[in-house]
Amino acid sequence: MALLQLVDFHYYYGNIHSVKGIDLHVDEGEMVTLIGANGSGKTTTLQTISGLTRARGVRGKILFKGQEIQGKTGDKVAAMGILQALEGRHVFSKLTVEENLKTGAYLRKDMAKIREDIRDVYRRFPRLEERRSQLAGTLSGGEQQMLAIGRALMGRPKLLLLDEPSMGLAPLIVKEIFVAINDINREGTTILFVEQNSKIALATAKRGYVMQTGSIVIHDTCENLMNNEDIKRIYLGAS
Amino acid sequence: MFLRLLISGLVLGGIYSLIALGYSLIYKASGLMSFVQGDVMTLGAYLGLTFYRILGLPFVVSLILTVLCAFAFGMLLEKGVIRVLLNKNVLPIYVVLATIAISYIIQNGVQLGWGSITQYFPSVFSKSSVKVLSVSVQPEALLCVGASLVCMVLLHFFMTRTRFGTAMRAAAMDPTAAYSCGINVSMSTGITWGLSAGLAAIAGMLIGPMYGVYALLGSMIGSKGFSGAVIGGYGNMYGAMVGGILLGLAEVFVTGYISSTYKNLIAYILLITFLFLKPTGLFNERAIQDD
Amino acid sequence: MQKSLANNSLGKKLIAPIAILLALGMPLYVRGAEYPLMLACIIQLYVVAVSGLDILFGYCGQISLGHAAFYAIGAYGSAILHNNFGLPILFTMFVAATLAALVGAVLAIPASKLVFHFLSLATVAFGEIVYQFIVHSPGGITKDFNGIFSARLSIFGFEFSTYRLWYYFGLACVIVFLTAKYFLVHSKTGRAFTAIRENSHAANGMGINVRKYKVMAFATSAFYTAFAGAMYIHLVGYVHPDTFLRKQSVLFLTMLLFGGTGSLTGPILGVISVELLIESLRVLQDYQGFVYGILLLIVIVALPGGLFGGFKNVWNLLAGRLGKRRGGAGAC
Amino acid sequence: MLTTDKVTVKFGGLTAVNQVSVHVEAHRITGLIGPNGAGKTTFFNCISGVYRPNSGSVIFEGNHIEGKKPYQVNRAGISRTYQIINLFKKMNVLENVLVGMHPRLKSGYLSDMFRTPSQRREEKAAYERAYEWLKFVDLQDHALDPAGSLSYGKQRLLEIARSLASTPKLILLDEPAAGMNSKEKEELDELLKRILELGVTVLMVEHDMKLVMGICHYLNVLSEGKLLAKGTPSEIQNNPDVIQAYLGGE
Amino acid sequence: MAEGETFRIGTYFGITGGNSAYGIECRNAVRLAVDYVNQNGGFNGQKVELVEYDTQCSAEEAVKVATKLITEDKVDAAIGSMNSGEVLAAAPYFNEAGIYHFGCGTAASWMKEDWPYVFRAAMNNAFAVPIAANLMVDLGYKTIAIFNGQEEAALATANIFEETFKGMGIEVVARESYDAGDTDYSAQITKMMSANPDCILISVIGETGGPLVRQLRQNGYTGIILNKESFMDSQIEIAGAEASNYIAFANPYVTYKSVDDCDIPYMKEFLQRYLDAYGQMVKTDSAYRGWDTVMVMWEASKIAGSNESNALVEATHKVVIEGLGGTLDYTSGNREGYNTFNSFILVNGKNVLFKTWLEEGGYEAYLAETGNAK
Ligand SMILES: Nc1ncnc2c1ncn2[C@@H]1O[C@H](COP(=O)(O)OP(=O)(O)OP(=O)(O)O)[C@@H](O)[C@H]1O
Ligand SMILES: Nc1ncnc2c1ncn2[C@@H]1O[C@H](COP(=O)(O)OP(=O)(O)OP(=O)(O)O)[C@@H](O)[C@H]1O
Ligand SMILES: [Mg+2]
Ligand SMILES: [Mg+2]
Repeated sequence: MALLQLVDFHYYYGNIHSVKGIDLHVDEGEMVTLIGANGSGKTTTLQTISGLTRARGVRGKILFKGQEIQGKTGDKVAAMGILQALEGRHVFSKLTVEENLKTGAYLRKDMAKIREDIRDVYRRFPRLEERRSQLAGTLSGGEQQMLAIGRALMGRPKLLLLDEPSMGLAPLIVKEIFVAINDINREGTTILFVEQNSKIALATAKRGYVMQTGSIVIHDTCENLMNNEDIKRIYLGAS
Repeated sequence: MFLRLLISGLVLGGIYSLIALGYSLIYKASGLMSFVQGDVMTLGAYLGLTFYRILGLPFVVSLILTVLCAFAFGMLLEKGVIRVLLNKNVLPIYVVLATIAISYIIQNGVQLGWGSITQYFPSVFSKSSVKVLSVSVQPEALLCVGASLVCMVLLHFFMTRTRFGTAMRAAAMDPTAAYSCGINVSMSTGITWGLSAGLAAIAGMLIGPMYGVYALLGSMIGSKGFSGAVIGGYGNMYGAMVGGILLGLAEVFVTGYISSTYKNLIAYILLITFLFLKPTGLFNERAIQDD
Repeated sequence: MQKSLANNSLGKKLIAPIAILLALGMPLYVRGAEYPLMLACIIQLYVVAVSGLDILFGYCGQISLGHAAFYAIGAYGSAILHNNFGLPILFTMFVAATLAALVGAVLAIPASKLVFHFLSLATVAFGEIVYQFIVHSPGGITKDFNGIFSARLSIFGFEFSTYRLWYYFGLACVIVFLTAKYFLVHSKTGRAFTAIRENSHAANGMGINVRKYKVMAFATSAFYTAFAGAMYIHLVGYVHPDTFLRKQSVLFLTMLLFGGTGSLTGPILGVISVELLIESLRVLQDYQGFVYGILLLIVIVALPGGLFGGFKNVWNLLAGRLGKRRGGAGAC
Repeated sequence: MLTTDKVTVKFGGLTAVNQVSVHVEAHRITGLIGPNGAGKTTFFNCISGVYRPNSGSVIFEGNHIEGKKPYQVNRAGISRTYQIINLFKKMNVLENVLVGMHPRLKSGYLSDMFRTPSQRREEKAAYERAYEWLKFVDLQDHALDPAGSLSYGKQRLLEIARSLASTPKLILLDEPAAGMNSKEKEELDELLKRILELGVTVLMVEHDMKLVMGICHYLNVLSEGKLLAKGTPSEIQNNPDVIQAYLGGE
Repeated sequence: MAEGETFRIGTYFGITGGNSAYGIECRNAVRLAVDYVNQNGGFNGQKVELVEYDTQCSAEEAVKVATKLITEDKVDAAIGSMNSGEVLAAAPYFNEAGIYHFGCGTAASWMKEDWPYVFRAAMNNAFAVPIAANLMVDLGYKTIAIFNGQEEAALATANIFEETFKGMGIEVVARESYDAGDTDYSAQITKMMSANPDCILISVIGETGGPLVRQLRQNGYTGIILNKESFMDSQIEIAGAEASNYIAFANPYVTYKSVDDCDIPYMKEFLQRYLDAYGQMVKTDSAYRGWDTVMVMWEASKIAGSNESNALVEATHKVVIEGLGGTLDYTSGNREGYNTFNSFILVNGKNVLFKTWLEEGGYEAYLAETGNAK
């Protein structure tokens, strides 16, 4: 059974029909990517899964481990093990880097393990350790992005949702991030991520969904997608 | 005279502090500004009066009941009004205005409920005054200072050192992100409002015996408490205490050595001076993004 | 196409406000209805005051909970100038309003670095300080807690002795002030105000001297509100300092938010509805304050876009284009 | 055109920009790259007046502009976009551009309030020019939509149009391609060339190497606040320090 | 005005807001009095009908209400607020419209204006001042400190007191004030006490008296307190019986804890009537003012034999009746009813006539009790 399953899922911002009936599933232990042009509804989809959009705009089913989670508030969904690194970073600007990480582990009680995980994040992003007591709001754009991902990891999610993890990161860090994502996935966390850098996304994930103006137009393994002519032209650039 | 003034200033400051703590708490833990604290204090005084004088319950029991009622009231306020507004994504000014409307409701409501005449709140202690350095002070006043000291330390520790406190601050900064970390934002702000209402109620019960209880009891004290909170550093618990005391002393000394005509003026001049010259207050608090 | 963008004609925009005001003037055609006429006059001066606040808050995004201070400066200033120096009334009204504009500008210079919560606190403090100066005035020039009397309006010896006559004066004021407001907000200056409201950092980066424009907005707004204060004293003939407590500032803001911000019509709707509400609650006696508070709360919670926003939504719905609903006055 | 001399910015104990001297040649696209937290945005903020450098000077066309306020820098002829989109969300697209034109309009407070004939003429012309700018970035169809309702990529374009509207001599772009897909990046590439044709000089921070290497005439690399390297794209691409600190080996 | 129509009296009181306790009691008494009048023939056969409005204790509202009463409700007469500021604002409108009007505030100021249609059936503070000030002479006191509120009635009265004391050779050693809404007076009290006066005069209005006296005693002041008016039952409750000891004042009337405490028959009757109607005792003297006001108007209507405003005004100048606080006599032409009053001192919860107290050795007992012998 799929860990996460969307069935005929719609989203409306008032009268704007921004997601138009998509079906999507992520199996346990899998890594899946969702790509698509600007404004095609990727963020909306992720945020709705996490319970962060207005429940009134949602139609259709969202199942997590076969259980309906549609309509649950964000904290409940998080408590079930779905955590998200949000688009646009959303760090807690007046908390320090370390407090941000600790807040990421809000639902956990095991202090010793939490400390260990913080060290882990610092190992992945040494930059953050240098900045551990700086207020997050004063971090550079890229540093904030690292923090946002680190914070999501702190919750030890069953399903990790990442919204444009590479945005604003230097090429070197982008590579590192995706290495990290791979590691995390290998260690047993299921991952669904949205990414503009389609090349690296398709290279990292196993399966991919392509969204266009609110609908899923193609769904295939990444290998096949990379060889798809349309995808090549629009998302991978001519080269 | 100096000693006398000093002690009255400290006592008055203690009362302002207790109110200031509530304002700072709300600001720090929800990023919102409320104008209702002073009137919740009034409500607390009326509730306390009802339990203590009218129903004849022991003081401690009345205090606990009052604080519980106020806590529930604060929660209800958050759930029924503030949360609804926040969910509609309105400008924060609507929240301010809503709290002002609530303060009208309380002011007029208590008049309807308890009559508009000043109510008598019996003394808590059998002794009507104790001597502090040869100055006689009401024991309730000392209790008030003590209570605000204790609350200050507890709240400061709670907000900066505990998981829940940090979570509350996080929720105030970015509710969406807080939700995504598993924080029940609605619950945490609800508790904040409840707590600060509870604080105000304690203040109300303690000053009832000193000043009598009437509908506008809290409105002036409320504004002064607010000023104290800002002067100390809006959102900082130590700041609230120090700001409140500073204000109390300033008022009393201005009255004593200059003229009572400038008593209230000085409070607002201090406030505006701090806002213009040092908006982060004495304790240099930068609680929430506000720029 | 550009042309229609540029001039979404003043005439059209002014139709609604003027129509409303003329409707208010209905009592003019009915004999002997002094009281509604007086209300209409009060509504007119409140429209001027609240429109001023709208320039500051609705367009420039600067909150003020101390506008009663400007109202007071207008009322007391005009009365004192007229009473003590015998200057003609219309002139004293302008002088007092100009004075308030200066005070507003001086206040805005340090206040312009403050944002939302802290700004509103600073304006609260400012309001209280002005109140304190009125009730403890140097030399008792304001008669402190007693309030002062002044003459009813007269211009060039022509006395506006009845509410009916005064109504025409008020109407003229409203038209002049609203037109000026319309011109101002639909211009470079108005765009700068709005840009500051939306994002002051970006506005600064776009070459807008943010402080200068905030000062301008404060001064303009103070002028409007103070002029309304002057209208008030020369309508009623007496003011008491308690008219200028924070309650009054809140009332202005309530009226503005009730009607809807950032429009010509919003303040008018707001003023009328709040005034009528207060009037109609009067019969409740002991309960009126309580009921007023509850109604206020209900409106804030249920209709945070104000009446104008609400009407606009209904209109859009009727016109079948709710889908195109824009940011508009309501939500901001 | 723009020269910085040993610009240094400190935040408490942290030196975010350390003695950086760069030179921006007129009518060129100059790139500024470097790892995250290298100080690029801070450096931009220094030029555009958001921060005042702790030491060093910024000279634009022979005039010192360090320590000037952002609006003064803008008037001097430097305009910018932001890493985190900074539009006037509730104003419509056209109005956003009009705000951009603010420093070039002459009318004042009183002429605005009384709508004098000259003010009227100027406004009319301004609307027409603003519309031209929208055409320039291909947003004319959205002229009356609120800026906040545009998609991310279009918002970036609007930011560019808005900053062009003040007819700057130099424009600073902070990560213009962030959040764009390949196709949109190609369009951006083409837009940058057209901007250059207008006679506007460009200084740009960007992490997308394909775009940077393809279009920039000259590159400066920052790392840890210091200027690590400068040179043409091909020089930079082969600079071992840069590869190690930023690009990463293949 | 045709027979059989009603006689409409408009009222404007502060029913909500700062000093509403007073407005409410006064309105209650007016209602009571009107019922009584109606049962007893009304105004020359016309039933009296009340048109009541709340001013929220605000002068602006008072003006609006006045306009409404005059132009909309077209009342035949009006009774106005307890707050002199409101009367000051509204009375000129009634006067201009030629409407028979009574105010209930106690400040001297609004009766100084030349408003022939404006009367009062309550105490005028200015008249009470010399009587109260004389108590200082009786006690042989030489220095005094004054504490006053800023409202019209409190401030004006304090000013008259200060003048009067100066004329008597009594030195005012400290003068302090507070603003409406203040709750804590300890600094002012400290300052006054450090001037070491023989006596402290308090001139405050509304609900301030109770907490003030409480705080005075709390801060260690044990001397006699001179009050500008009677220290009412509601205030004793707040201050505490012990603290309220030795408060002296000059006033036409005092409040009582229970009907039985009162031994003036007319007053007793009124108290009983009020208690029956509202289920509680009169707590402030404002109820008395309301009752007296209606009674004076009624008497004037009887004398005039007509309910026309000018006739009523004229007739009022001939009214002499017994009010709750003694004789109400308008024949002197000053449009005031009460021109002389008694002095009292509050001892052990009872208002004792000052003269009696002195004669019966009360002062010596006081000195002994408080240890204040000089
Ligand atoms: N708050 C909102 N109100 C109205 N419409 C919105 C809102 N947020 C998003 N939309 C619209 O919903 C659609 C989907 O937006 P979404 O942010 O999910 O896209 P996306 O695929 O994540 O795009 P991007 O790649 O730019 O992040 C867009 O057309 C957008 O304009
Ligand atoms: N206000 C501040 N207080 C303290 N440190 C700051 C402040 N602003 C920036 N910094 C630090 O200065 C360094 C430079 O930041 P800057 O934003 O200039 O980086 P950047 O080169 O733009 O990075 P990115 O590519 O990630 O956007 C960062 O390490 C950041 O944490
Ligand atoms: Mg997105
Ligand atoms: Mg950057």
